[in-house]
Amino acid sequence: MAEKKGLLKRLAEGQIWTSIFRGGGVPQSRRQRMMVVLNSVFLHLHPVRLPKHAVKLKFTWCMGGLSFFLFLIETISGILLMFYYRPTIEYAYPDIIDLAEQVPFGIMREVHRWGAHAMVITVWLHMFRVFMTGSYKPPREFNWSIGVILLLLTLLLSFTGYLLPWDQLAIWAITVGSNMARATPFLGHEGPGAALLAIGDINFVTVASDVRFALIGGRFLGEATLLRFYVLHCIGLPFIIMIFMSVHFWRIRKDGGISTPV
Amino acid sequence: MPDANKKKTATIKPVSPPPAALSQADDNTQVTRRSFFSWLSLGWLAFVAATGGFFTMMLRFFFPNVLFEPVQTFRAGYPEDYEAGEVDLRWKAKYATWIIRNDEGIYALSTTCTHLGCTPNWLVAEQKFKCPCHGSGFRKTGINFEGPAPRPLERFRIVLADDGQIVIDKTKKYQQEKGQWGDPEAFLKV
Amino acid sequence: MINQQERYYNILKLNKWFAISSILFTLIWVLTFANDFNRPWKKYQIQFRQMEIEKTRADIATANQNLESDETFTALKVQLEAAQNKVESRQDEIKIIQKNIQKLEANVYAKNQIYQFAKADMDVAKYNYEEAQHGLGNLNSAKKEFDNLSLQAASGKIEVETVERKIEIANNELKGIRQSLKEANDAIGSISREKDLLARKLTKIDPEAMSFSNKLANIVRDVPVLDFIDPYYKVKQVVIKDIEDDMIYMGVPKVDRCMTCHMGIDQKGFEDAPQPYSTHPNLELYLGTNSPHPMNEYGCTSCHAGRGRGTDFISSAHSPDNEEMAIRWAGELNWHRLHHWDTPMLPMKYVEASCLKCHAGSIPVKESPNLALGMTIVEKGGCFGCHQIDGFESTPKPGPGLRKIATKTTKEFAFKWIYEPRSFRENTWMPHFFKQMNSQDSESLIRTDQEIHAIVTYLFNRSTEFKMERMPNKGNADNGRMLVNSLGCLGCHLTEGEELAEVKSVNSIRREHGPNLIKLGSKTNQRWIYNWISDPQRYHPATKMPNLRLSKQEAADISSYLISQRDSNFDKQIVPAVDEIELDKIVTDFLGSTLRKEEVKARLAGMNLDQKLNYTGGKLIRQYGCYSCHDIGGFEDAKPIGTPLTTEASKLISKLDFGYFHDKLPHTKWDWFRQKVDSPRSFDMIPQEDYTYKMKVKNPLEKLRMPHFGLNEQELDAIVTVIMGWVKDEIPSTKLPVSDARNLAIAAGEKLITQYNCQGCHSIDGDGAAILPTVASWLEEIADETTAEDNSLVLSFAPPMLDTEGKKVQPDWLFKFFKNPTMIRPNLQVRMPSFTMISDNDWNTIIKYFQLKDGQTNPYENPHSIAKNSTTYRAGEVIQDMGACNNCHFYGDQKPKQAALSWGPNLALTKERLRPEWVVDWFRDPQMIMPGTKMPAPYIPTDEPLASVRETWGNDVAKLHSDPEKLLEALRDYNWGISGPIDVSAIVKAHLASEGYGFVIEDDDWGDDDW
Amino acid sequence: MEGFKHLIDSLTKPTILVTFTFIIFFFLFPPSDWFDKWHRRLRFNALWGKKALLIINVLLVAFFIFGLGDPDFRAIVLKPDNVPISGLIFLVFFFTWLSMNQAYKNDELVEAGKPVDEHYDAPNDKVLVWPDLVYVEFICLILFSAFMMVWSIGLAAPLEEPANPSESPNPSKAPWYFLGLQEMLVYFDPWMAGVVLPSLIIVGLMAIPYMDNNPEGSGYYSYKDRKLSIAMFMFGWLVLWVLLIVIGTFLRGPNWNFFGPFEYWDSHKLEALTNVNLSEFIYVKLFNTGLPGNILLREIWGLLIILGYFMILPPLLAKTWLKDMYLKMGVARYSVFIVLIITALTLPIKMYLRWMFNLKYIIAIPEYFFNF
Repeated sequence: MAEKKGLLKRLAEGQIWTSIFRGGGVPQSRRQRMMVVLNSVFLHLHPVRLPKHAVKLKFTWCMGGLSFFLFLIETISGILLMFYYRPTIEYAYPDIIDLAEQVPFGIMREVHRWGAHAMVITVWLHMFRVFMTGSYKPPREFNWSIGVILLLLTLLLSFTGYLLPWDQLAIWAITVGSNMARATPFLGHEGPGAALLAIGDINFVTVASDVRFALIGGRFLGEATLLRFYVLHCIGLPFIIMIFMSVHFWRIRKDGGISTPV
Repeated sequence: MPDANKKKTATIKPVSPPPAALSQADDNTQVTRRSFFSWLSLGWLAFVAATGGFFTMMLRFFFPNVLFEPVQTFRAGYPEDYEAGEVDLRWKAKYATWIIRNDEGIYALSTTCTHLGCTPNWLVAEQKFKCPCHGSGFRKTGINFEGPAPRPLERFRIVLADDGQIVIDKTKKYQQEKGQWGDPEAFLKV
Repeated sequence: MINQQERYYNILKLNKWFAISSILFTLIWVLTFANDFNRPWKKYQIQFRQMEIEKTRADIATANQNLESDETFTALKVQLEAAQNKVESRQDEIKIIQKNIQKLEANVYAKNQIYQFAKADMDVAKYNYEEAQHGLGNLNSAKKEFDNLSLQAASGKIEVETVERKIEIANNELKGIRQSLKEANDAIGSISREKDLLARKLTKIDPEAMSFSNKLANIVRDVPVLDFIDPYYKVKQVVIKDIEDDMIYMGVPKVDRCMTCHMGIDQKGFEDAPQPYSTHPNLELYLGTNSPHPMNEYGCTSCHAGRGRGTDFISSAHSPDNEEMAIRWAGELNWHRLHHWDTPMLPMKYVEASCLKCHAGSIPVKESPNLALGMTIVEKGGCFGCHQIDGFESTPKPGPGLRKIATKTTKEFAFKWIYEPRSFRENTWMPHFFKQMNSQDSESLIRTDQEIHAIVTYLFNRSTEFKMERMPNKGNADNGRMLVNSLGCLGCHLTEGEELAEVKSVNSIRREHGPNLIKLGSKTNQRWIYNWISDPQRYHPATKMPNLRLSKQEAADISSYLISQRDSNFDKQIVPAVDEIELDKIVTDFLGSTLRKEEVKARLAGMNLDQKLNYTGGKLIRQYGCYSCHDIGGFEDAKPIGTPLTTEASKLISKLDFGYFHDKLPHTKWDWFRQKVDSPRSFDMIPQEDYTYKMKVKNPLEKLRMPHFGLNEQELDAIVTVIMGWVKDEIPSTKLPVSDARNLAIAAGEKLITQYNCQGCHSIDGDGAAILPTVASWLEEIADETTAEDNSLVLSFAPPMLDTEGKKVQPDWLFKFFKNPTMIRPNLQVRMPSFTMISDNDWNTIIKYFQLKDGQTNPYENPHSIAKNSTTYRAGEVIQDMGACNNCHFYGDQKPKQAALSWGPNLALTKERLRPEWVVDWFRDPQMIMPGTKMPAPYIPTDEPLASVRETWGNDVAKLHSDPEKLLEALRDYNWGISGPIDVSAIVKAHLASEGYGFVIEDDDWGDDDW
Repeated sequence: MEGFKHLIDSLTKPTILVTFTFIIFFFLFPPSDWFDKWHRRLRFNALWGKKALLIINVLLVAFFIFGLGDPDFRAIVLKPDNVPISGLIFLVFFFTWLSMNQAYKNDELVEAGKPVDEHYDAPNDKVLVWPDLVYVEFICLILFSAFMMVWSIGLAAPLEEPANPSESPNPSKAPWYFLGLQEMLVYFDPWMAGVVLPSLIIVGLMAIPYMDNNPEGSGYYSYKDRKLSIAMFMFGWLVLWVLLIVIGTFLRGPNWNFFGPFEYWDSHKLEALTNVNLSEFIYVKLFNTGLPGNILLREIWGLLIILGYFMILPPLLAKTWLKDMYLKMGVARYSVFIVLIITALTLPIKMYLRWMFNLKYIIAIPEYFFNF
């Protein structure tokens, strides 16, 4: 005698559901629960089983997860903003005004900006937690280094995004920030040793040929800087950070998951 | 690494022998160290060179062949166009620069007051620059002597071009309080 | 043994393949770098550098030679050596001083540091004190601290200054020792400065003149990859923010890189260099930093068009001048037209087109002769009649009014004229509508006859009454010819025996302003001519022909002369009869365009022949747009029939239908326009292999109908130039000529002056006076050849030049004169006509033109007052007496002493006519104001000793003797005192009748020396 | 009230604040047994108890609420981009407390011979990821998303006047997370503060796992076993990083002058900033001669000092004070470690040299942009 199945249950056992979610059904047995993780391309970032302290917020602070989640928030809100924002000195600023004034849910800009700040903080705190639990110790040394690179990339992402509103706050923050590159030893035109790279009357490290120029695309902050920062912010750095993130996550799994006391 | 962390996996031996197409050749070839190194190292060398080419291209790509920046350097005519002891106002409006000649040579002063960035006026009778905003006063040399201005006016880089014209480069500034006025390019000896 | 390694390929082979593919990849990278490095413009820069080096070397050589031959230079060299020796001998002394200075400087450094610290502390204390006064902190302690630190700082400063003073003294001592050396060096420096600069330049460009490290740098800076740092060879460009390239959706600031290859374009000294290196002509007008069009602000493509960002011969869209050049370019430079770019460079012959973008209001005739000629053609040929063109809204129709045609001519003449106008008058502006490419077949020819009959019938049916006055007598043709030659008719008309100018110019066309006065016998009747020239406005109120105030006898004589010639060939042409069957076809065509077939039939049946002709005539006049140029009854509100041309050259080229000529014509706008103007109907045709044409299938009403103007090559160039200038570019006001009151007045005045052909007779700023050659030939006829060759004499019989008119005459007087011209120079035969059709407003515009052109802004003049008993006036009297002004000038009705040939204006006219300031200028140097004038500068005794002046010239002159200006003013004031009748025409007439001009035949030296 | 504000203003002066921090820091985070003894004697360990958390949090909140009544404090704290930094202060304190609290707890457990809190019996103590972890994460994300939306609704992102390159705001500040670097610019030339030191920070961070060869304390919070490394990390993180950012954000005003949190940002405020270089000290003050024209001769003293600092000090330390460490780490580790450490130490050293002797540069070769 067939028990009258609920709609949900029938749906969960139907062909469509089972074809999409391998295994199908509502996971109830231990085995099924393991299979859920194993069979999902997204979830199998996780191991099937964990030490119990790894699910305790008091231990992990969830800062790594939040950092990744913030990265996703930044990606999604960033993609949305790109539909309205034009990286030119004529339009960048007015477009930002319009995001606040007329674009539906232009609040995405706030989400993006505060998310960026939050991400810097969560990444720091993640690093802090990892240090405090000694989780960088063998075999996780290399993954710690990757993490430091991710921290650097997070800062660079935030730094490049800082310029895009093209307001006073933006250009002066970037001016101060990028002026340090002038002083790069040998590669900056005001750096130690730059004057030595010269033959005869020709200086080879000048304001138009040093590392700061490569960064901002000009002798002063301008149209080219905005475009360069935009491209780096939207494509270049996300591309790189995703590669490092993949390695980071992969190594967490391969190095034995979350660190545990011996 | 603690043993506990080791995964226990069984090694399953292949049932059928592996494809043998080249295995014999592989076995029979005496891998001489020399040939091995020469081809492989040559390959890697070339590959590294090509990759180097790629990165060089990347690097060069970031330096366009022309710039679209507003002109910050300008030609200010010949030294003879300037009279000793005079403050020349002809470039004030267009390039925010005073050109002043004294007995020794010529220097270019920025017209930006060091207090809050207003533009002072040259008062011939009193021989001083006077800022209309808050009354800062500067001597002909650019040294501040009255009013709230915290430091002397800045000087611009001044050199002679090939054709003998004066070239003023506003991207390079010299500040007296940093002792930069002694720089040979802060003052054009005539 | 089982192969445990699970291998498939031989690893060595793979290694080999890896090596090979990597090497290949590396080579490809090398290729990529080479490809990027090899830019088309580099070879031009290398070549130009070589040229520059050679030129600089040559310049240095010349400068050296000049120096060596300069004696001061050699002297200075000796002086320098002596100074050097002197300084050398005092070396010990110098060393001691220098050591002392060094010590002092260390001292000053330390002291200054102490002072700086004290001062900084004082500044802080000062701030704190101020803050304390503001209520923050303890006022007393702050003040105490401030006072304390102020004292410290002050004393520190004094200490510093004391030592500084010492240093200054020591330095002065040093300076004193080296004084002579410095002086010698400075002197040599200033004398050899040019050479030094050249030598300096050479070290920058010539590797041979470089130091070793610079030579190395010279190579390194241009190697691939490193060439971003400070390359010698680089793309040059100007960015012009406010001139925009039209990118359809929006304008983008113009970027021109032409100077990347055209490197000598703004440098003097490469005038004769081959392209692309040569200097731009006329740097004072174009490109130069002080010119009105500096390169940094106008760029290149603003005028030349093309693709400014291109750095390659082809990608920058160069355009050849002609087919031959195109072939040569294709051979030498692989040139082909740049597709996908709508504004290729203008060929040099059309380049003046771009002047029109900004100078439409006032075309600089001398700088752009081609464009000016083209604009004249547009106006005379009446292009603006059929084509709407901005700026011509108020220009009157160029053709004669036809409302009273029946009194002027016959139907027969009208038929033959319309059929082929140039068979009667070769230079007529009336174009050919018939017997054109697309209407030459026999069928069309038959139709043509009927069409012209219809038009003529329509015009004559509409013709209204013109009451003609009777002539006093038949008139004297010889007399008439003399009058035509002397009165000034030739300023606007050509007469029998004159040849058309070979090279057309704006000035030559001025003489074609009105129709030729040739063979009028075949066209009209004497009575009409008599009535017409007596008062042209009575026949045609809007005519531009002025009234010459002819007496009845003069009018009769002239008409007798003009009617005397006939064109026998023209007379012989036969007018075909009206063919009603053919006519019916035309009527059917027109009716059929709006009615159904049966209705057409019914209507046709209801019309008689005259009605048919009349109906068709009206339709045809609309079809061909005759009313565009002629005033025709019934077409008062008709709209132009042609394409508007205001922005024609900005049309996309795809909008120009090349038809079957796409292979025959170069695919450019200018070639299309040229073809269209040269052979307007050709786009109805299909060209054949054997250079004949076949027709497209078209119904007669659909055929192209633009008429043929028979322009020559030069005129075609000119007209295409104008069309290419009609663009929609938006020019920012900063780049336009200043639109101030002066320029606006000049533009408005020039329009009227062109319209009424003032420059047919008058020269203004070196342009005009087209009549001058005819004055000379008239003089030759009444006197002799020598007289005719004497420029000043010809000028004295020619209409006056108006260069300084605004400064010269009082505006009130000028207005009165325009309204009612009176005699000024008594000997003149040419007559200033009465332009009765010009309104007061327009006269004022013209007056304003003259005034503002000369910088006169006051519309009224303060009367200049004089005192007859003043020294000045009396001195003036003496000067005029000694100068014998009355030899040539009337003093009221008092006749001049000399013969009529040299007569000048009546001086009684001066005070109401001339401006006092101008008169003084005039006295100072008449030749300066009016080159070639016979008026001598009045003699004033400034160079004579005072005593002799007092003796011969009297006390009054002697008083003013030291100041020549005062003396001239005295003479001027005297002139202001001369009174008497102004109109002396009766006296002059009587005198000329009895004594003639008194030409001094065969005496070249007549004139100036006697003064 | 005003008196309290003045007190805070003067306490936050960099000389006082930094010195105070330096002195107290190692008693809060004892790097060695000696410090640990005092740490406990001074009862600083109570700081990581629950009561302390409550008290300090209440004090911090009270301070902020009190501060917000002051217009100058409000102006700087409520600047939109500074809000996260206020948050950072709370977060850093909270998480420091949290980790230290757990660490002390674990230390006690270890001492008592019990397993640490994080100990688990593999594989028995394992839990399934689905649904436990996934669910917790899911809830976390939802809450965090909600928080982000509230934050975004409540606080508008800043947008100032359109960019104007000719009108620089006073002060011009880099993005807040770089303000530590900008603070270093006061004491170092840009090539050090902006390039070398940041690079060393990155390298140093990456090198931590390779420097720290102490196998203890992996996978759980602990302090006792890792005293030195945690104390050093905390110093770098809390003092050289967070503290400098807080100073740079809240306490640096116009002309990069120092302003207390309750002080008005007066752009006319002056500080005596006249400084001298070592060469001037030696030649002008000591020898009373002018500066030599030869650069090498002029700067030889500074060069010698710096060379000595970097070349002689490390081996000297290895032989003496840090002998144990040297033996434990080996040559390579020790060299890298010590160079990083003494480079980091140049910052406080230069700070104090500046404050005490107005010393600007030890080596000053502006001709080649080489100042140290």
